[in-house]
Amino acid sequence: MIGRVAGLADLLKGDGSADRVVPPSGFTAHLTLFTAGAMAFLTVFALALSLAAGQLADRWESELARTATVRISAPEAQMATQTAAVLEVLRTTPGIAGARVLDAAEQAALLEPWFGPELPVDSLPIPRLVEVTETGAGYDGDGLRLRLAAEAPGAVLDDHTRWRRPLVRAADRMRLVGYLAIGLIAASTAAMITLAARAALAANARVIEVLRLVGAQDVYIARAFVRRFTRRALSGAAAGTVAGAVMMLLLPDMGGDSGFLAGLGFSGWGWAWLPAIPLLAAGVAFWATRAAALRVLGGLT
Amino acid sequence: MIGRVAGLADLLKGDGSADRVVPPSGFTAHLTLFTAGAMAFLTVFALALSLAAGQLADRWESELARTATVRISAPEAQMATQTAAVLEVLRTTPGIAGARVLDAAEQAALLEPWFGPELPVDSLPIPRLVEVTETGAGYDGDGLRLRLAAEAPGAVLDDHTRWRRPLVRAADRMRLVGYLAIGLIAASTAAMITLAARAALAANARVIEVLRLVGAQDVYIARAFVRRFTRRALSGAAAGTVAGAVMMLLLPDMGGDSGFLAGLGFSGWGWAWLPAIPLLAAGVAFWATRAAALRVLGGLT
Amino acid sequence: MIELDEAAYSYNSDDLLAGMTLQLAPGSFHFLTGPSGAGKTTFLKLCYMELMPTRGAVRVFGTDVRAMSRDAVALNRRRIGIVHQDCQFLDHLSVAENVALPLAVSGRDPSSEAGNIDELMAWVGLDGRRGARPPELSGGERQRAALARAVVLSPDVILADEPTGNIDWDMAQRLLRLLVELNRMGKTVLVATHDLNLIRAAKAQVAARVLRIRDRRLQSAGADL
Amino acid sequence: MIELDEAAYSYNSDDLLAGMTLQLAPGSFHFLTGPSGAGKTTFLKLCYMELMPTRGAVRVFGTDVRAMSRDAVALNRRRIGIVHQDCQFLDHLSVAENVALPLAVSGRDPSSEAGNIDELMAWVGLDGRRGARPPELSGGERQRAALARAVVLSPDVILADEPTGNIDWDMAQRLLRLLVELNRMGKTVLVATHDLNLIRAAKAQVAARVLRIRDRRLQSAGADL
Ligand SMILES: Nc1ncnc2c1ncn2[C@@H]1O[C@H](COP(=O)(O)OP(=O)(O)OP(=O)(O)O)[C@@H](O)[C@H]1O
Ligand SMILES: Nc1ncnc2c1ncn2[C@@H]1O[C@H](COP(=O)(O)OP(=O)(O)OP(=O)(O)O)[C@@H](O)[C@H]1O
Ligand SMILES: [Mg+2]
Ligand SMILES: [Mg+2]
Repeated sequence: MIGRVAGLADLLKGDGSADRVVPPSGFTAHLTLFTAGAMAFLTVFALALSLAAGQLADRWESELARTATVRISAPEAQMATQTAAVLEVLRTTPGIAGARVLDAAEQAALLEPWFGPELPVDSLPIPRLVEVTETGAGYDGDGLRLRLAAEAPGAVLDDHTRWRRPLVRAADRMRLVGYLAIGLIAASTAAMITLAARAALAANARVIEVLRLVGAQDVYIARAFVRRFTRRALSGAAAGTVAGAVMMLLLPDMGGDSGFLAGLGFSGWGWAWLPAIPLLAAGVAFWATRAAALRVLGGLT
Repeated sequence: MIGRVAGLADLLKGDGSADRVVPPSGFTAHLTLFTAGAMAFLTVFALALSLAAGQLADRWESELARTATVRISAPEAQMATQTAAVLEVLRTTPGIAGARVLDAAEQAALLEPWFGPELPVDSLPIPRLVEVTETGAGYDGDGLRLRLAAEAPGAVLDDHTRWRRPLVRAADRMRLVGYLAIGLIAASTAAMITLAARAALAANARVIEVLRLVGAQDVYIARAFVRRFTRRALSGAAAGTVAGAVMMLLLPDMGGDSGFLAGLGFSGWGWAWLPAIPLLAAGVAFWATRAAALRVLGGLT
Repeated sequence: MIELDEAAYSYNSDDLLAGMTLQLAPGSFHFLTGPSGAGKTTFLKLCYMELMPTRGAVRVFGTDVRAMSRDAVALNRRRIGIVHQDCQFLDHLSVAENVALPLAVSGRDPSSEAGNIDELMAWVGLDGRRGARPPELSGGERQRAALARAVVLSPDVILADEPTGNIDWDMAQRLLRLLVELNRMGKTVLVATHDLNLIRAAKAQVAARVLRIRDRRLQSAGADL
Repeated sequence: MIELDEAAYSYNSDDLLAGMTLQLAPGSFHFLTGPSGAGKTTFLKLCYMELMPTRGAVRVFGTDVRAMSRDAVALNRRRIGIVHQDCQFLDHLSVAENVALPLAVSGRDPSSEAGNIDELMAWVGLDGRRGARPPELSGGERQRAALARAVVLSPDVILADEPTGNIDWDMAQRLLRLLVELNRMGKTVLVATHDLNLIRAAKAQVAARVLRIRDRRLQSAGADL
């Protein structure tokens, strides 16, 4: 492994003589540089999308877990039994992590936005609220409703998750799309660099012929191409990544303060992914070109 | 315009003789096909993202417009004056489209989830609620609070938009990112096809020389290249678009029923954009190759 | 057909060719000789409009080459058959297709003239190699194919650059006879060659004028030939 | 140095060359002649391992070519100087760099041998064209540059394919003298040519053996030369 890394470093330094013998090949060079750059740029976007969507999904998911309540409206006398029945039902329902009866202060806090702080909660015939925490897998809402109706007629499941769940799903989906896009971009980059390398090799068939004629070994010829494409992919992708990162920083940072959607930018560890992009591109270029070069050379006399 | 379209159609039919004289150029061919395909595929994704984010933003935006309330807690005697004062303040606040006092039934409906349907709203000292509809531009929340504190001491602005606005912003941002990605992809495609065309022209410098030697005119030579690249871009992009569309259809259609986030798929008019992708790609390839070919040919004797 | 009027050419600052005056009359036969590097190929390139004179004028079919558009150059080249010193071919086409290339390029249908092509290939002794690719030909076969391609459009003028450089004496004489035959059909022929034996052999068959490039100038070769 | 033992070669189904037996002894001088298309270039390609015999054996420096790896072929080629009929060069390098190419390719530093290169360029009469690109050379200049490149690594064997095809008689004789000089230095030389005058001129200077390809076979040329 260390040898391989050293080999790569060696590659990037270059070898004046071997590099001169393969012509500069202007357009495949530009093409490779540009492809690597554009792909890296798009990767930054896709990565940001995935990471942001992932964070969003996680945050929403965790908020979701606390947004179902069971409301028990019953005559004072039955309140205690029905509450106990509800808690028992909830305890035995798969997908429910916990249930907790809200105390008077909490109930008052919930009502505050509507009635102001002075509402006499104790003196009102208000229902009792049970906060339900679900597990990641979630529970079967309709089944729970049926059971509650049977066990505690005054209990109503108020599933606030219903309208938030699609949000979580959407965020999850965004993340999926982002990863899919990254995979696609990586595959396209590999394919395009392979094809560009093969185009360069094909365009230089005569050069290769001359080099073989004067006694050049395959590795000598292959190395000139591999070195070139690896370096181009590395620098192109580095430029693209930097451009993408700058773009991300320049995007107006909206919604930041609410903390609810920290935004599409990278936060914390997200940035750590960026240097991987050019390195991956260089690795892809290295192997793709090497394979292409040795294959083309193997077919010659 | 019609002439131009006819010219394009003519191009795609091909001309056996002129097409044979330029060698098949395997790798640039694959490269162009693949690039066009991959780029079209990514465009489908970006387009879906943009359209879905746009719909989401619009829907959330319209829901936002109805989610601020002013709550007036005041002794029975002052209730009418303070309500009038609040309405007056709201009427003269820029960014507020309308304000409406909720009647008892509506207030009961709002409270129902918490207290059940039997809550005696009339007998409770509950505050009066004023629903505020804002204009698209929105209002200055802090300024309004100050004015309300001065005019109606019992009035509290309850801005429910606060936690939803970031969502709208996020959706808007997604849409922006999507359009940006489409722009980037289109620009990259143009650049890559131009470079591929130039690479092909450079690789065929000798062919062009021979053709000039035997008396071929520039248009004859250029046409062979332009036709080839246009056709490749068209078919590559068509394949990529179809693949992208199939992929979109295969993505699990989640969150559909809630209607809140119809999902990332295309809906209705969204599909109409798809056929534009290969046509645009072909157009880009046509002009990019034409410019490259005539430029290269102009530089020869 | 082709006229040079005090034409000069220089690749860099120094003149390679200077003060060249010549008229290629219709139906004439010229040889161009001179040591390696004298400028024979350069002279031919002036005649077929690949190079423009740096001074003086070159007129092809009556038009000054400098006044010609790129398309006019292309059209005029169809009236000039060129045997290039490097015998340039399209390696992805067969030899027969390469010979027919000027037909395709000038918008004629090569398949309708397949008979002519076959005849032409036999004339240069390549009927057995019709389907081969140019890189599969021997050096001499390539030169013969280049001659066949040069005459396929029945040009008025034939310019041949070392057409016998890679072929043996028997074949060279056969090629010479082909050129003489074309000249008898009324075509103007200019052959650049360093092979003095070929020129001597030709003089027995045709009234050829021998030009020599010496000291950057065009001279008529003396009696030493 | 190079031995053929009943070697045969065919591009398609028919044998082009058959039953070729020959030993190129160190320090020998051979000419190879035969009509255009006889297989001279093909014969040389067998010698420098570009083609493998379809029957029989070819041994280069004692090793059967079929037993050689691609790398061994490359290394052995450095001991063989090849003047290709098409004079292949790298068009993006200068002539001097092309001549020095075998040095670069075999891992030696061309700049440290700049003096040798200069001498070599002068030897083939190209000192004035050192910085030119190959396409800027005349046909004859290219052939001389190809010879310079063939000898830059001081090879044991020199194989030249029509080295005088594009050059005038004076220059051809100079080139011949260069080859004779190399032979006197102990190098094995094999020249494929169709130029019988050249062979006659050589016989006055060196004990050359003349081989001829006739009817797909290698023959010693008779007294007619
Ligand atoms: N494109 C070019 N740029 C610079 N110099 C050139 C170019 N082409 C040719 N020359 C130089 O001009 C001189 C004449 O070249 P040209 O090819 O006309 O010679 P030639 O008479 O055909 O020789 P040969 O018999 O060897 O083919 C040579 O010295 C050559 O190096
Ligand atoms: N790659 C190939 N595939 C098929 N046939 C070939 C190939 N290369 C050469 N030939 C054929 O083999 C025959 C001999 O070719 P070669 O080049 O060896 O001849 P040569 O003796 O060098 O002729 P010249 O004097 O014209 O150069 C020719 O008829 C040629 O067409
Ligand atoms: Mg010349
Ligand atoms: Mg040969």
